[in-house]
Amino acid sequence: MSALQVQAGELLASGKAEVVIGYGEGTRGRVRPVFVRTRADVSLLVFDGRCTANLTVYLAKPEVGRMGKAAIVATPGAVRSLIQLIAEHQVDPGEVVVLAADDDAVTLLTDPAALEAYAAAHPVTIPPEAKAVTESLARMSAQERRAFWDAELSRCFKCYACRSACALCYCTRCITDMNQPQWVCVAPHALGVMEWHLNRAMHMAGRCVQCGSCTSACPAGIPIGLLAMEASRSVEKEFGAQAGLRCDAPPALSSFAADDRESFIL
Amino acid sequence: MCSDPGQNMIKSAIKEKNLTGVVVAACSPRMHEPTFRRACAEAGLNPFLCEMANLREQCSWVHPRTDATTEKAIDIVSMLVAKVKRNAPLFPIKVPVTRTALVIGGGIAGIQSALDIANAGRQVVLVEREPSIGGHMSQLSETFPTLDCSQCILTPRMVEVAQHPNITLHTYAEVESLSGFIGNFTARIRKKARSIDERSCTGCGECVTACPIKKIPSEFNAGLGLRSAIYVPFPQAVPNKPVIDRGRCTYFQKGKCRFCETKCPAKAIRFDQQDEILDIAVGAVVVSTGFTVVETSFFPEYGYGLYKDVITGLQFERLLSASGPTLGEVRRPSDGKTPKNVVFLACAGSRDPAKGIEYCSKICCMYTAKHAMLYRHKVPDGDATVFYMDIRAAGKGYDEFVRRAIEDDEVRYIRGRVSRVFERQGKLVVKGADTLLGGQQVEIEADLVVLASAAVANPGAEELAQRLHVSYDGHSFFSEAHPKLRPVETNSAGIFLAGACQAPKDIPESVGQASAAASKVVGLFSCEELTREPVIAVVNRTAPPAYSTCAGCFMCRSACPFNAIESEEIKGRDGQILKTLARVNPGLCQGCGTCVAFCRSKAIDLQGFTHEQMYAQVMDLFA
Amino acid sequence: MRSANTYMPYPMRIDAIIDEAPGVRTFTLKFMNNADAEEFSFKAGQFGEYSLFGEGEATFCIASSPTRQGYIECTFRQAGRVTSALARQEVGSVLGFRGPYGNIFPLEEWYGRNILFVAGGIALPPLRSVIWNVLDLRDRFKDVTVLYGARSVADLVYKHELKEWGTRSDMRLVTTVDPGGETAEWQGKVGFVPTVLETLAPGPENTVALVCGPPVMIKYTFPVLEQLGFTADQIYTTLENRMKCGVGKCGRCNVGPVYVCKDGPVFSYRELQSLPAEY
Amino acid sequence: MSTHHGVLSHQNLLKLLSGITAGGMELYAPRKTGQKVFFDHITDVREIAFDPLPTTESPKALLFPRVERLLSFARDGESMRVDDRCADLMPRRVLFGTRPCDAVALQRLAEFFADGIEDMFVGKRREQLVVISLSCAVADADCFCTSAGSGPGDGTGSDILLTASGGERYDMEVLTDRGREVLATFAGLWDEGSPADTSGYLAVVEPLPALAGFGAKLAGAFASTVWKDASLRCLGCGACAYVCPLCSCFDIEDEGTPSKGSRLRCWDSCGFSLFTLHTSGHNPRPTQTERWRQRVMHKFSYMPARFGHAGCVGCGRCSRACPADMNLREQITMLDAGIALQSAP
Repeated sequence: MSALQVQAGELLASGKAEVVIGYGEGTRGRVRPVFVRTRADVSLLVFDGRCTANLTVYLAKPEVGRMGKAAIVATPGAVRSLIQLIAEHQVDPGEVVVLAADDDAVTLLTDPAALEAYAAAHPVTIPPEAKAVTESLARMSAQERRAFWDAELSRCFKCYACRSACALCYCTRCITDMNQPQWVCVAPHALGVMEWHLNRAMHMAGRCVQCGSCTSACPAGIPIGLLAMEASRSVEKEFGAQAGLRCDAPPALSSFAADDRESFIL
Repeated sequence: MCSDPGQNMIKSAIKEKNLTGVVVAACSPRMHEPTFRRACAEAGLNPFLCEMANLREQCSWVHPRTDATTEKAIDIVSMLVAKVKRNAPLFPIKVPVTRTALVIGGGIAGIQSALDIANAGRQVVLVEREPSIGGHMSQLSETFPTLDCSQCILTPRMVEVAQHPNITLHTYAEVESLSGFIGNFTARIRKKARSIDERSCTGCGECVTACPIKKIPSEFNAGLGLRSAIYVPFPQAVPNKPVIDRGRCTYFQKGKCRFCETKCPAKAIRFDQQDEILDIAVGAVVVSTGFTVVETSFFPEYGYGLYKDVITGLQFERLLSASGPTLGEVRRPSDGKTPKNVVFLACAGSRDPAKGIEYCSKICCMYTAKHAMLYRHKVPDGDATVFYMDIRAAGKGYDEFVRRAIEDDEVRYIRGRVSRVFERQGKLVVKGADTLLGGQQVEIEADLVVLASAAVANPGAEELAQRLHVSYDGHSFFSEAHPKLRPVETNSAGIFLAGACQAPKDIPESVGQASAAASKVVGLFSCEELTREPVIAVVNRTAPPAYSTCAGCFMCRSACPFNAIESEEIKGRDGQILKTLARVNPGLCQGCGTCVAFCRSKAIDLQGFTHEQMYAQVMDLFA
Repeated sequence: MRSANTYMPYPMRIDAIIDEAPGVRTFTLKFMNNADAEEFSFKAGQFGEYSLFGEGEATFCIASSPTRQGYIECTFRQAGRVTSALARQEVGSVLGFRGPYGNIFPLEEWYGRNILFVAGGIALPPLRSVIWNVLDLRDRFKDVTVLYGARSVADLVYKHELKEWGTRSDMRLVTTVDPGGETAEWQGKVGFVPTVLETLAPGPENTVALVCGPPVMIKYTFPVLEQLGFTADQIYTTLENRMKCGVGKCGRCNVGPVYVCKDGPVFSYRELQSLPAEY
Repeated sequence: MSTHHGVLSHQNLLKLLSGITAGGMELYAPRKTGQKVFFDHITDVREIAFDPLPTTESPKALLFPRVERLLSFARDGESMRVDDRCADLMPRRVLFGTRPCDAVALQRLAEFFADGIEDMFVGKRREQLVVISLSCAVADADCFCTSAGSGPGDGTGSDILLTASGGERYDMEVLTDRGREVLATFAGLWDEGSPADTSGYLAVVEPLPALAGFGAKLAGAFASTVWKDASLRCLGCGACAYVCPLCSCFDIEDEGTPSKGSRLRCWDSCGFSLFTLHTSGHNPRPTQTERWRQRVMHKFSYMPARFGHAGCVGCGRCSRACPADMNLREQITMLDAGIALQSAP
């Protein structure tokens, strides 16, 4: 039994968790989310390099919530998103036990301080493909960038997998689903798609923990996470606020300090 | 339109045509929206179903007379029609009022406000940071333009405060926080430990005499006199009870002494006294925390702090004052000699954009004239010279006063700026230019130089403003709600301003504003309930199971400048919490809309300016 | 000649507006083109898609009786984007209508039988079409009873028609409001519809019961009818699933193998029993 | 008509396709973008991907586009000008490179839209679409066409079916008049041939035994508890529905202002939480459990009941697209077993 399976088994046996949300073997060599509720089933749990999906997204799902106290197998990205969810009052820190997994080590994190320490010790890693695209984007002119995104987004049919896979897209009703007024064009045409993704990027600004889940969820292979990542980077640059590091962090965009730069105000 | 016939036209149209909305295309809503809304209400239409299209400021006044202007006017009206179709009736909000006022700062403004409110029969809590009330006015010698003795007119007011049955006085106390909203504030007050029992203390002064530490620069005398570690700031202090300066007291510093305790006949010394925290419910707040003058480091070119005989106007007041360190004789600090040549520098720091104070400190022209005049009265053979930029004496009897100084008392006025004050062979030399003589360089030897230092906000004013949730300007003076029409209100409802904390002011102006603030408070307290405009933010509700589109992220909470965002739990029948939502406290919300802008879920709407209304109004342009 | 485009609405003009209850309005709509008016026909139970250009379409039943020709009426509650926009329209405004869609109440099969109508709140409109249809062909039916309830007196719709039905001798009208919803002048009953139905105890012999109301009312009314001896074939209702296309394509109203828009909205209780409870 | 047979070289196929684009017909074919293949408008036949990989999206957009303008409107003084003839100008299109399962799906999709009140948009597009399919030489682990009423060499729904028969050569079956019409212009590029047995060139598709009788089992499984566990990891996105060649749910929304705009039909998915939400807040399918059940029931129980065939051709796209690895093959097997277990006495 792996260390992860042992830990998960103990949590279930001791009643510290009623369900362990983790990764299990899926089809075609993929891994998939599994919900382990009995000690016998801990053998389903695996953790390796294929495990990148951010499982904290399931905490908002009512069916999962009804299973009782959850333990969650978390990548560093998922730990950051959990911290951000706590900061945004979506998760009560006492509700969740975290099995932070990183290659072969498993760390049990049960309180905000532990989560924060773990997040601090595991800084954001950008996958090389994403890095390459970001770098080439940085070299482009505004028109070239626009052309790049037009081409990429032309494949978007608004299945909203990016939103569904994002732990921080927890809105009760997404802005794009509102129709009084209709803020965002419903249609998946060029304008509607652009409106949706820009809206999402703006809503992720200062909140995106760069876990990469949206990009890997996209069935059309659009590197969609780059938009939110870039928005969050700007916030980090301007306000020194990085999401997913502190459980009590005030919202980056709606909190103010007396010495905030106001150079943009005329 | 705003005339009676115009209003009647609207009223009859409402009745005859059974209107469900009205758009008045006229002038600024700021001016006449209440007029037209009242007219609608009188005709039985909810006043919030009336909108104004501002054709005056937004169209006819700012554009030439062209067809395009007419088209724009039509657009503006059409946009408002689109909006009014989506307006909903709104109803005023009633908020209970705690009819006790908090006055912060016991200078003349605070004293006046407190007395006016108390005399109107309402309770007042007056909080003063220093051991005594009185403020700067108690430090002044005579007052312009009548030259009556400042303390003589102030002391009776101070005593009245102390004795007034409706006033609770907390000196040596500070407001730590203010929460709540108009009519319903809670002020947390820290009463610093005075180290004496105020009830037993008789104010006999034995302790002060007994105190072995006597060489502390006196704040009251602007550093020109000395005081002891246990001290009463000045003889007429209210309350006339000493306070132990724990930072200077030997017992508190070294653990030994307690001479005062042994000498106190009333056994009133309390070394173990703790700070006391009081939570007081108040319905309104008057902020009258006053001002200060710029620090010494501000004028390296004038030698302030370097040369003992370069002093501030406030220090000169103390030299002139009968209760001052020289008992009213003008003696210079360096050697105690009577100065024969005194140079006064007006606008010392003020009106100097290069130094960051571009405003006029307002009082300096007058007090400099007064200083020069009083000096000439006390030292008739002395020469008084005033360097000035121009003279601002726009008050009743003010210009006459300045003329008297120039003409009767022969004060020499030189129009020009002083570039430097320096020492030459033991003498101070004031170097400046006489701009009336074509910028000719002037050098004057002086025995004493008096700087009319710029009046600036108190240190910590910003922090206090943040604690009170009132806004402040670039110079940290507290901001009034409207520079002309709401000069004593702040943007936080129920918090008013009096005196120099808002901007430099002289005594009559401070008193006037203090009474104005008091009348606002008394007006507010005239009803048991407060009626407020319902133009406030509201977190939406939707049908269960969602209950609201609010996701409870509370991004709005930190955005709200008025602390109006609370949380609210939606509970199921079994008491289980289904959802925690943001809730806007209708008493605190000022309807600024900041939360609306931040809400990702568009879960907050500003009543009267809802998303739908705004969207419709804007989209109408494209229709 | 009608367009081949299924989604092309008839242009119709609002001829009259009646405010029925808070947030509830009735429009009388007339065809703008005579050809459309002549071509158009419908039967009780059918519905349509009402639209405003730029706002979208909303689904409601046709609330007027097919016996009254040349116009249709619809009654709606202001709730979503389209109904709010509709509520802002005035007499003379033009809106779109496409339909009629859906199946019908098999009135002809019911000739010679007693008809019992049970309706709650804003669900009276679909039955109103049938009620007037039956009343206009009064001699073909036996006893006609209408039981109608709403949350409060103010929430009752078609108040003027209720008055008329109440005075007619050839039918029986019983109105009720939920406890707490009554006013001092209220002459009707106080109580929930199923409870009042129980005390009313209509006989099942040769009777058809048409039930329309909010899900909770339906849920408690069916057992009462069954207790009174009604079989599942004697009870009819209409389903109000969310719809978009109205022609069995968009998938929204799908319940089991049926599309409510195409195979419904009228179902007998017997038919409902064979469907999964997804409505 | 009777099926025509022929033989075509790869070179000539490219010439033929170039000829199609040169002749003014729009050509759609698979094109590779990044790691994925999409049906795209092709102007240069060298861009066509002859990848064995199935496209990420199905070709359904050629009949049922992501966004369809149902009508457009513009205020004209007091009245409203409505243009409802949006479907009139649909050009003739050639779709090349569909797999047999896709062609079957296109036919079923067209039948669905023609049922009852016919949808003129899909109908017109179908009329104008020539489908040239390629038999599958390989299948992957997500495919189950042979169990879903199709197969790697099925010509149903295709106008022309090509089967790579080794050596850069295709066996050609011309299945419809439309197919013949298209080919008529390109005589000389292909040789007449006799019916050939192509089975040796076709992929072997792993059968999905659970699918036999699955529909019948589902009919009684609405209330089963199997759905809950089966749907637990479903994220509720629309990826499966949007890549599915047969999912046809849609939304109708207006765009623009009351003075000028369009009424649009856009793809929608029964997996979205708002799909069936009433304005009152009532939702007949409140959680993903009900929504996943609807998707499976609709495809494998309701559609067969109505149309005699499943709403699935076994192309496996949903399984490949799902970010949570909701593998349809596996789901069917698991649900089938679960239902059987629960209904066992």
